[in-house]
Amino acid sequence: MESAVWLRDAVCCRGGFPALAGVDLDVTEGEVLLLRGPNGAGKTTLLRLLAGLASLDGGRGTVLGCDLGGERRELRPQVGLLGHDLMLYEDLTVTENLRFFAALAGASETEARAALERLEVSARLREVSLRRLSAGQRKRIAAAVLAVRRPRLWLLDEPHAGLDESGRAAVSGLVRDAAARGATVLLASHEAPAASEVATRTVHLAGGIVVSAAEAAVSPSAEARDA
Amino acid sequence: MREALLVAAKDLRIEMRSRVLLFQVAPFAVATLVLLGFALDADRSALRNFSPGLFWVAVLLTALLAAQRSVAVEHAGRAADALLLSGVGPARIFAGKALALAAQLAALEVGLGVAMVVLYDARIEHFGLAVASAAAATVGIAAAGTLYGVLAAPMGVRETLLPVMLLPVFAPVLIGATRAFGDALGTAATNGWAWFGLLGLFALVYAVFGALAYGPLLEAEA
Amino acid sequence: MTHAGYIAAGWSISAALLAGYAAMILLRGRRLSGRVPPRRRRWMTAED
Amino acid sequence: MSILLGRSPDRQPPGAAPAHTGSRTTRLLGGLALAGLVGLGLCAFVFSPADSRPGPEAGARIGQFDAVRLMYVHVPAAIWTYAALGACALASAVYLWHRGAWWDRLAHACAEIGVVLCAVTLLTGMIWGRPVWGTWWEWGDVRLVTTLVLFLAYAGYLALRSVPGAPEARARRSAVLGLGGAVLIPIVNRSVEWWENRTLHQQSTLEELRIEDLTLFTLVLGIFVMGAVVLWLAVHRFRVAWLEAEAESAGLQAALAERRAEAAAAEPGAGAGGSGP
Repeated sequence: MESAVWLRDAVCCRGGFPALAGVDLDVTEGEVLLLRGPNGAGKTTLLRLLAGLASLDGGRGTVLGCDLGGERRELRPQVGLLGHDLMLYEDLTVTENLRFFAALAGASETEARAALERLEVSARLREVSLRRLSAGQRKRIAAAVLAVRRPRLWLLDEPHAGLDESGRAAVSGLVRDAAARGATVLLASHEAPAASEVATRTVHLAGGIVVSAAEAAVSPSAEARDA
Repeated sequence: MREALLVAAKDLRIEMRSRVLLFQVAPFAVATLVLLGFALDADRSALRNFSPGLFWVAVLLTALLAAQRSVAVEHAGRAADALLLSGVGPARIFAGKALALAAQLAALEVGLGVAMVVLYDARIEHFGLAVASAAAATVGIAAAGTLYGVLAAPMGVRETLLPVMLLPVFAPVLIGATRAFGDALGTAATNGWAWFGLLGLFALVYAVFGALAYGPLLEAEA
Repeated sequence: MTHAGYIAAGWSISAALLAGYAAMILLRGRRLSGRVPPRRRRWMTAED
Repeated sequence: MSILLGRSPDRQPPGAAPAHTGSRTTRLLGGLALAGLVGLGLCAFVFSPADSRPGPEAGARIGQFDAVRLMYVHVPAAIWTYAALGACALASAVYLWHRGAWWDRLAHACAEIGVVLCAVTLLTGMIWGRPVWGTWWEWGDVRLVTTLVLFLAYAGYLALRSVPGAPEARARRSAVLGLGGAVLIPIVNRSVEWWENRTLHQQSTLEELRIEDLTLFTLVLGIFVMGAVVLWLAVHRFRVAWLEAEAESAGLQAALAERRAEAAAAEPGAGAGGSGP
């Protein structure tokens, strides 16, 4: 199977601090990988590195066939990142945000609307500026933007944090859909039950390196793929 | 081009919603004009004679704030990352942001122009020259402002660093635009169209330079 | 000599600026050398 | 003296890395520059004549008189200011093209030297202008004003460089700014022509002085001597920049080792934990 992520001794600094201190990681295409580790382990930096938003300060790496040294510009449009910062415009309404990013991604208006439906964003909220939404509601919008862009690699940083039951279910559903379409998913999460039910494998990070990689004991989607 | 227009429209829409320029920057610009009037002792003929220079000083100070705002819009909530991930070419992002900034500056200049006529008793004798040189200057200011704005963007010292870097670059614009307006307002005997040429050259140079340099800068931020 | 004061001022200010700057560079070089392992204290491969 | 020559109390075994930025080359260069400075001083104050020639009225003498001796600093400093800042812009351009850390450091060294020389140029210019033009500062003179603008622009460049951050990101930003500042250099020259009717500056100082042979010789000597000084400064400054980067990366290596130790401490626990609860 094609390799989606290939990192060897990857070092990545944030503000002079080596957040990643030599990560080795292999992810094959179609995997749903759960990243675990204590706060400050380097999960967020790893996801930003894989999104092409942080530069590699040591080691080597390839993501979706793009070299992290010189081909990050080719990589980025194929990657979707849902982070702590939602990367949306606070002053625009929900629809305007979605329409803008859909237009840049070449997606249609219908797809944008479908994504909002999928994330169960009520029609009442759609013409409201983002500033007036709660954190959980905003996260749904960010997830909808992600869905519209249909990336090949999904990088989710604590996607369940701050969401209510239906929001968690919607995000988990989104991840399953993506995996079913053959996309690769990396998600960092402390919320073990919600995350591990979709994950096929778990990787532990600590002190900026991968300390252990284990197959998930039982995983429905892994069985489905192996079959 | 379509993407550049999308980015520009997005910036203008954000301004329409937030009204930061209208309610914060525009009053600042007018207040600057008023203070400059106080500084010159409200001598009517002196004010009229200096009106081109005072006008452009006010415009440049205003442009600093507008450029900062244009960058701040992208950095709140890391929307700049989303633009990067969208795969839009950096030259197009630059064009879009500069276009939006130019449009906002043009609107501010119209307001300031009216204030100048009212407060300083300025008389616009050559309207075409005034509009043309203002347009050229605005494009130059917007291009330089967008480029240097992103230079200072990611650091915690944006408010202090941006003026230090940008104001020296604005110096030729101030000289050229003041002289061109001097001709247009009949306060200086120079060839205003020649200065318009200089402003156009500046605009062209910084537009091309900005379009080329924006990519490495965005990469540097990532 | 005409303008002796100006000439003295001009030359001495220039000398002071350049000498001060030179001294600053040298001192900084020495201080930094201590923080860099000797192996990496090379500017070009073929320096004396 | 020994500081200027870069000679250190080094008692190290041969081949060991020096604890300073000097080398045989720079000592030679420094010696040459010092000898040149002595020669320049002699030429400027002893051998070369004051600028004085018959005026339009009989018996009257006009000219800069002894103030011309300031030119032997001012003109070389001005020339090397533009050379250094031009070199900074060039190195910045090459950096944006090829991404070599070498070019980034060169640009930094050149900019800093250029700013110092620019200060020398402006100060000597003002000190010369006071007796000759009768004013410290002349707004009508474009070369003066634009040199000041250039000074401010590259002071801004140094301000940007002083902001801490990831070395590569800083290098890219600085390169763009260094190149952008160079756009001002041609505008300097253009505006001199444009504002000609308002300028006090001589079309060319060399022409106006109605150069005596020795005056010209001293001026050219000044340019060469200043060149040696600038080269000496540039070599040392470049090496300091190099050391700065190395010190930074040495600090990074230490942080990296610390970080890995943190990971090693965490490993047993995480390994035993397996996947999930």
